[in-house]
Amino acid sequence: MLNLLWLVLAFPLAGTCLLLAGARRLGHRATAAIGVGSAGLSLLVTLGALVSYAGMHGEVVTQTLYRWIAAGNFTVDLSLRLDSLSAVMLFFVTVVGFLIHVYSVGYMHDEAATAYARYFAYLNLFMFAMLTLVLGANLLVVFVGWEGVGLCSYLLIGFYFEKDWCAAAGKKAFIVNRIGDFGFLLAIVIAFKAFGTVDIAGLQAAMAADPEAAGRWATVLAVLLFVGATGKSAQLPLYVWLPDAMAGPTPVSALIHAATMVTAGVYMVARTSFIYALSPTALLVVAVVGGVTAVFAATIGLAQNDIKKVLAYSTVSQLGYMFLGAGAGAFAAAIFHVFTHAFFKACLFLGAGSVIHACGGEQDMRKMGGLKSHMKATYWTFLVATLALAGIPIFAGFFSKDEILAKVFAAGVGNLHGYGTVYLGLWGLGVVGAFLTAFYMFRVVYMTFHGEYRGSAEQRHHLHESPGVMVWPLRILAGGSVVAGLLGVSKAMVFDWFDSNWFEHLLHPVAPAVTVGHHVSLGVEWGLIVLSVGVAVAGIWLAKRFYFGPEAGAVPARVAAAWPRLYRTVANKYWVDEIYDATVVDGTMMLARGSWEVDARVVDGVVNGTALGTRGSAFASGLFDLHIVDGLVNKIADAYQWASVKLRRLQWGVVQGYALAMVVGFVLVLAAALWLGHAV
Amino acid sequence: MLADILAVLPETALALMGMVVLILGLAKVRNHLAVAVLTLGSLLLAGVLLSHVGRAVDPGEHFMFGMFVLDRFAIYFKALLLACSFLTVLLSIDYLMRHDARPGEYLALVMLATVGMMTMASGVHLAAIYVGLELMALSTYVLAGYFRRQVKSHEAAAKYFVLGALSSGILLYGLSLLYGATGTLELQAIAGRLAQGPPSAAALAGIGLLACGFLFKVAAVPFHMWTPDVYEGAPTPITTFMSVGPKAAAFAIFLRVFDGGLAPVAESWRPLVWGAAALTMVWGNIAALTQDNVKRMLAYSSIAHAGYALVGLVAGGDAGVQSVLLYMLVYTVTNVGAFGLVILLESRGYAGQTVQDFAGLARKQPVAAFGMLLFLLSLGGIPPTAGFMGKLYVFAAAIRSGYVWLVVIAVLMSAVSLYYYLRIVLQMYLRDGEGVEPAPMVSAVWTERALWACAVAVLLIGLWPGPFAAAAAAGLGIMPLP
Amino acid sequence: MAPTISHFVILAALLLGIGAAGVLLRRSGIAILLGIELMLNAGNLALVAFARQHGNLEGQVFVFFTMAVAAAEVAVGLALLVAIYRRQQSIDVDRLSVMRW
Amino acid sequence: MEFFANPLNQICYLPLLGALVIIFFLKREQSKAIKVVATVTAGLDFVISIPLWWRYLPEGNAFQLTYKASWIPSIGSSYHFGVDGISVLLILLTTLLGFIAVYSSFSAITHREKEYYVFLLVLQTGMLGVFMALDFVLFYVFWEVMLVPMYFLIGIWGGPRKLYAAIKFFLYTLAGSVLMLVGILALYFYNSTGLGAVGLEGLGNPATFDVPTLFGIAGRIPPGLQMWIFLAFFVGFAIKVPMFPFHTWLPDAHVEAPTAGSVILAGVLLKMGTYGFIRFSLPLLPDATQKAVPWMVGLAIVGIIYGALVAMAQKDMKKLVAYSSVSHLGFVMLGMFALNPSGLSGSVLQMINHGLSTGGLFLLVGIVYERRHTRMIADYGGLAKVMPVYATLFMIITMASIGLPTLNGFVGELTILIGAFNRSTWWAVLAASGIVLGAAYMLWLYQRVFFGDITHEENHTLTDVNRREQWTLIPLVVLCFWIGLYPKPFFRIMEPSIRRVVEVVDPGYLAHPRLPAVSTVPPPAHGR
Repeated sequence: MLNLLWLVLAFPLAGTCLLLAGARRLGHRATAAIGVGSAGLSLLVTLGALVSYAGMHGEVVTQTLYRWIAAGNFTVDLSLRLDSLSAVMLFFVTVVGFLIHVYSVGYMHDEAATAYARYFAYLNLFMFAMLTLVLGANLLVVFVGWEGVGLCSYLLIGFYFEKDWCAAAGKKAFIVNRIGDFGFLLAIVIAFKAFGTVDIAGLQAAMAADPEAAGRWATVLAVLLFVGATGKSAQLPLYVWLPDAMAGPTPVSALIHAATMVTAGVYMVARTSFIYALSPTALLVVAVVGGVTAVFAATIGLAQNDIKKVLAYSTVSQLGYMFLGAGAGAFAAAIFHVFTHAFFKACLFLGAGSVIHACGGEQDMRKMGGLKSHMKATYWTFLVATLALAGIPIFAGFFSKDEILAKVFAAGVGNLHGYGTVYLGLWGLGVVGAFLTAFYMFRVVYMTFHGEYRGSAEQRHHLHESPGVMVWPLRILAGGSVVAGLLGVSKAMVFDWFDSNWFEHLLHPVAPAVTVGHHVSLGVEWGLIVLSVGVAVAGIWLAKRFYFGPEAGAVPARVAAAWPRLYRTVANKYWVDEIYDATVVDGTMMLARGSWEVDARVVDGVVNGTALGTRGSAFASGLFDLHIVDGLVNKIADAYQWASVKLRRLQWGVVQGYALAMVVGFVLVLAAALWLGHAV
Repeated sequence: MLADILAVLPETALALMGMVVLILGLAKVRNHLAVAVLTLGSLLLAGVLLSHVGRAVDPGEHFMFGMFVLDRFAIYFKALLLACSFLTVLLSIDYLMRHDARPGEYLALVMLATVGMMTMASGVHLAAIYVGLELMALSTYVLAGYFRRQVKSHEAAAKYFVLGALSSGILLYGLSLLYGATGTLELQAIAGRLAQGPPSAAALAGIGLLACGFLFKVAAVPFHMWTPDVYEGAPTPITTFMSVGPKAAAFAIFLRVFDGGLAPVAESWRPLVWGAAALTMVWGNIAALTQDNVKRMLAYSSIAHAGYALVGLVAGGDAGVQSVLLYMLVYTVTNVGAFGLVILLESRGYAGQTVQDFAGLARKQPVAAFGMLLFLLSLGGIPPTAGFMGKLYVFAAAIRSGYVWLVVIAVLMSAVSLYYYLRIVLQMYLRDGEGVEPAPMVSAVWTERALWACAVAVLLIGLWPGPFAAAAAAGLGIMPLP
Repeated sequence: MAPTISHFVILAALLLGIGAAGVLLRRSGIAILLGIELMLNAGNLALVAFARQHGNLEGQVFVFFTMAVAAAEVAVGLALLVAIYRRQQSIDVDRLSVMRW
Repeated sequence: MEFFANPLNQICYLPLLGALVIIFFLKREQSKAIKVVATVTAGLDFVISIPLWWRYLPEGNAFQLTYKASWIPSIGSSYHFGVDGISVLLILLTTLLGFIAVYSSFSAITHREKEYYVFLLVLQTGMLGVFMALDFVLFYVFWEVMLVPMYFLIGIWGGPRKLYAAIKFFLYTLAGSVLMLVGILALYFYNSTGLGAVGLEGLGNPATFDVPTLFGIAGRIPPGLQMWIFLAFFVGFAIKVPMFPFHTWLPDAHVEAPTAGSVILAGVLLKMGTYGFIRFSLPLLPDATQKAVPWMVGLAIVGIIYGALVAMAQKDMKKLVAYSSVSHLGFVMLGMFALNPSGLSGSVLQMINHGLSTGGLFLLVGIVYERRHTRMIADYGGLAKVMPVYATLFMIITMASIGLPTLNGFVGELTILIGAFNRSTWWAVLAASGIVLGAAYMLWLYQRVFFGDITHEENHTLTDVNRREQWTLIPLVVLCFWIGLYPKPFFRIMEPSIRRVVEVVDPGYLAHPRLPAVSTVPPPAHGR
């Protein structure tokens, strides 16, 4: 079964080609069949592969398709790698991916046939790219997938390309990602320069073989890789594209911008954990960026009214948690959170999608409310996912987030790499983040499902529960949001009577945690658990107080009035976009225009001058082009013109004038001859 | 004695035939074409004789009391000069017909000029050289003013005469000074004397003035000023003739005297010629940039080409001489072609005077236009035309002698020159001619034949330069130094 | 004292200069012709003088040639002048400036 | 007649033959016949050039399929043709693009067709000759021959400012190449008799212009002289490439040239500069090359970033693409002057890539230009709705040109970066930043042209690409994917030739490469 691994990639790719080729002819039904079918088949193959992989004990299976590049001594194979880490990713990517394909069948049904086909083609292409990313056995293949998913998100965000802002959002996403990829690419190049290979296993071996070089390069490599991760996983300072990415169709947001693609960064960090393990600095950077992002994004989430925007910022914040965990050396915990997050965040987005679907495309929560009565299934699934995200026990999010916080705390008290205080501070941030998360998520729940409906009348009578093809994925994902956490129940919870953290054991061979000898006692762990739960509950209570009941929304209004500047700053996302536009974007464009001026005037000027007679050629071609007869050009060209005319003027037609010139010539030559002769 | 007569047989024959033609002309022979054909025949005859005589006599030997040699250098140039005259006559026939002028004197003068030039080619004695030079000059003065009806023609003749005479006066004085310094007029002997010690002031002055005289004849700056006016004013076939024949002959004596007789004091004249060459290339090309009259433009371009040839002269040595010889051949076929096309166009009702007259030629006369393109590219030195090979040899020779900067000037200027050559191309091809349709055609079969010959030669030399280069190489060893 | 070679040379040079001046300064075509003749004769004089100095005849022989040449030049020159005069009733060379630039 | 038995001669002169047929046997009016003859000739030329792919044996001699005949014995110049791995690839590229150029002009060129196709075919002969010539004089002849038809292509069938562009193109390139000639001559005489007045006596070998023979003396040329010759070559080649700051002829020529002209110009002519460097400058003048590296790389990097920035500011599609070429060729030069195998092979591959992707872009721009007669970006917008297939093709080529993995551009840029990195970190960093900019301006172009609402009424009625247009593009797309997914055969063909270059330029390198010789460590697993 395992040697059919490539089929996992092949099916979605085939789907893409079919759909693109047949975009004109295929109807809705056929399109859906192909699109969903290919995803389903790849899911089946995956399950098969995983079953047969479970038979073996965490070995690494690689499958080399062919030698891709061989330039000089730079050789790269196109090869796939299945180990426990990629297995986990493979599993939930295919599962969630399949579900979202199904969901899309219903959600996109109103699109025109060609657009429908295009949509599924892109979605399949995304599956292909994402799976390549996951299965890549060397950094370059990973990079292929990495860029591929970027392309797909570009295409899908800009799916409604008639709307300028959608297209712009797509472009923004791609370019910001490119900036991150720039780091990744450099990392690959450096890796090859330093260790002569980009193969992950090979790299690991080489670094083990040559600790001295490994130590020298680890930090650079790790940081550069992390730059790539910040781009893809929307961390500070490159997170700006993700909220805009919500311009795409909601299922896309669920799949790409919540469940899978954005977690690629975390995956990549875990994938290369052996590098990070060697570099305390890099780990610290990861942790700090993660922690800060977690809180930063959460605060923005507080004041958003677009339901998808809230979810987007919450995604950014959760990704922050994952990096925080990774930065604390707990790669397994990070991946665990990726895993659980995939389910409940996908569930939330799809739920939001279902809501938007019902409200006829309305995304502003201020125009919603009281939907609970109209769409039961959506409400309950949404609520479950929210609880999971808020970190309420027995729901998935609780286990994973708590795991991360515990590890960070441990790193703090254990004074990991001597940065203990920093880690403790980050742990504090994490707790605050947890509080905020609970708050803004329940704010969403209350504003959307409770209270009175605030939309227009005709919207109201249009309200309805979504069709089964959309609801069933919700139910399944909600189920996932409950049970997924049980895979990683930490020791403390079960009073250590069996060592249950299956997830950590699973990943240990590929991404061993960077741990400190010091272990926090059970008591402390329980303390932490209680604390985080308490924080979450507090958040929920506050949200209820603000947004539930008769005078819902009054309190926040008062708060906003009390601190207007603060409120505006948060509501406007700290004006980060504006700042970027003012500095980076405008700066570049100014530079561009500047160099264009230079090119047109100066460089070309000199050239035209020396290339002779710009003006001459202009007059030969009968046109006096401003662009030519301009600035420097003019001067030099005229110089030649001038010389030519002057020389002609010497020819003034009177024979005795010529004679005079000749005689002068004689005299000069004579003088020269005598002088030279004696010089010799 | 017999050998002497044998050696000068071609010249003699040509001179005699010239007389015959002259008389025929005076005798008011109606059939002009016959006269012309007779001229062509006699030129051919001279060529045939030349080839036989050339084989017969010993190249090292001096004839006519040490005035005259028939080494391969001389033979090469004589053949070239005969070719020039032949082509000129071909070009002239239709022209003469059109202006129904009596061809007798005209053709006779061309032949006599040819005799003069041939004498120059093989003169090794300053007297012989001077006389040949004057014979050529006098004939061309008259030819330049041959068409009495045209103002410009007169003016051209007068200017040419005055300045030419002035230069020949200077030249003569230079000769005399050289004679004074060395006590002989024989180049070989002069070389011997000069080799003995550093040159005296008189010798230097003589050399300087000699250089002036020659530079005038090859139309090099600063003695070029007659060229544009005379070329413009003279009848176009004569312009053609002047631009190739006399120039080639002048280069023959230039080489013979400076690289032969004056070789021992090369160091004293080389810088002079270096400067002249550079100045000529720059001046000629830049002044040509803004010329609208095609004949004037070509005049300046021929000045510039003299500059390139001078580069070969500066380079000196066997390679230098060879390169000049080849360049003269290349330049001849190309320039005759270019001027020939101007004549052709004149004959076909275009004015053929200003650049604009060429507008849209590609549509109206594709073949002619293509021919012009070919010749212009060759003038500009773009492969695969003869012009490129000529320049290649010249530049190679110069670099071999280490005159790199002179070559750099030369190549840059040849790039510049492309600009004004392209102006014509541009008119022919890139402009859709809004000009008038051609007037009823005058038959110009002879002109066309000449042009075909030139075109073939240009391509042939460009693609297969080997044999021609070999022929030019045969011109080495102009002056066995004692 | 007997005239030495240098006297002759100087005289010749003077002649040359005068001739050149004539060519340059005089308007009339005839005068220009005269100037040219002077220059040629300067050459002749020098040749003869040098021939005497070197005691060989080459120079003197050459002089005969140049005389013939000079004669021919005058002939051509006069012919041209006549033609020009016929055309524009003057032999003022300044009038000859149709072609320029 | 064994002259025409040689495949190279056949490939080189077949187009010329076609041109002659058109000149002599077809009338101006028979436009159909002319097109047929031209297309058949170009197509056939491509077909007969394909066997080179396997008739050239990488492990064989340096130059293969050679044909040598005496040409100008007096100066030791012979008619010498031959190919190595590098030129084989470029020849194939040339014949392919030549065919596409002819095939794509059917509807674009409506007047003076006869001359047009004649010039196009002559041009192709010239280009092929440049890549085949192994004798300096012969090389120079072809090098300049090719200027003339290009001049006409731009000047007759070009846009509004065609005359200016044509003259600029011609004079500019010519000025460069004549200086190159001086360099060639200096080299020639150093090998034989020496340069008199500058007091440099030569090696006294028999005078020859034969390139392989001259390779033999590469090591023995004194550094000073090498520097000068390198400069002379540099002017000639750098203008052709074009490297910053010699690039300004390019936008004009590109913008004014007809579509096919731009395709050939971008696809092949620019490669002649880079080819010149790798064929002559590097192997003949190793010391000078080594010394020049910082300067060359500096210019290359400036070109990369500057070109990208200027491209970003363009309002004219063709100008934008033209400046992107400046940027891409900066990459090629960077890789080349990394002077190590991966850098060089990357740069050669990138030559091909640039030919394909930029050629494709010009074709695409030409397609809409034919329909709307404007190249202004502002005149389009929302095309994705009316021309979906076109939009897709454009997207693919765009991605190829900004180096998306699985497409050709990526492989080239990556190998170049690897190579550059082996010499200096900062080169690679700066160059890589060019990639980001590349994405920026290309995507911005794509967005402005294809996305948003249709703002101009005329665009509502635009028809999508027809079958002929599709077939001009499909080969390019296929190749883009091929190189992107399986570039190995390309590398295999060029490998030995490049190795030879490196052996001369940087002998130490291959002996003990600056890389740790760690080959890919077999992963600890049983691959199944």
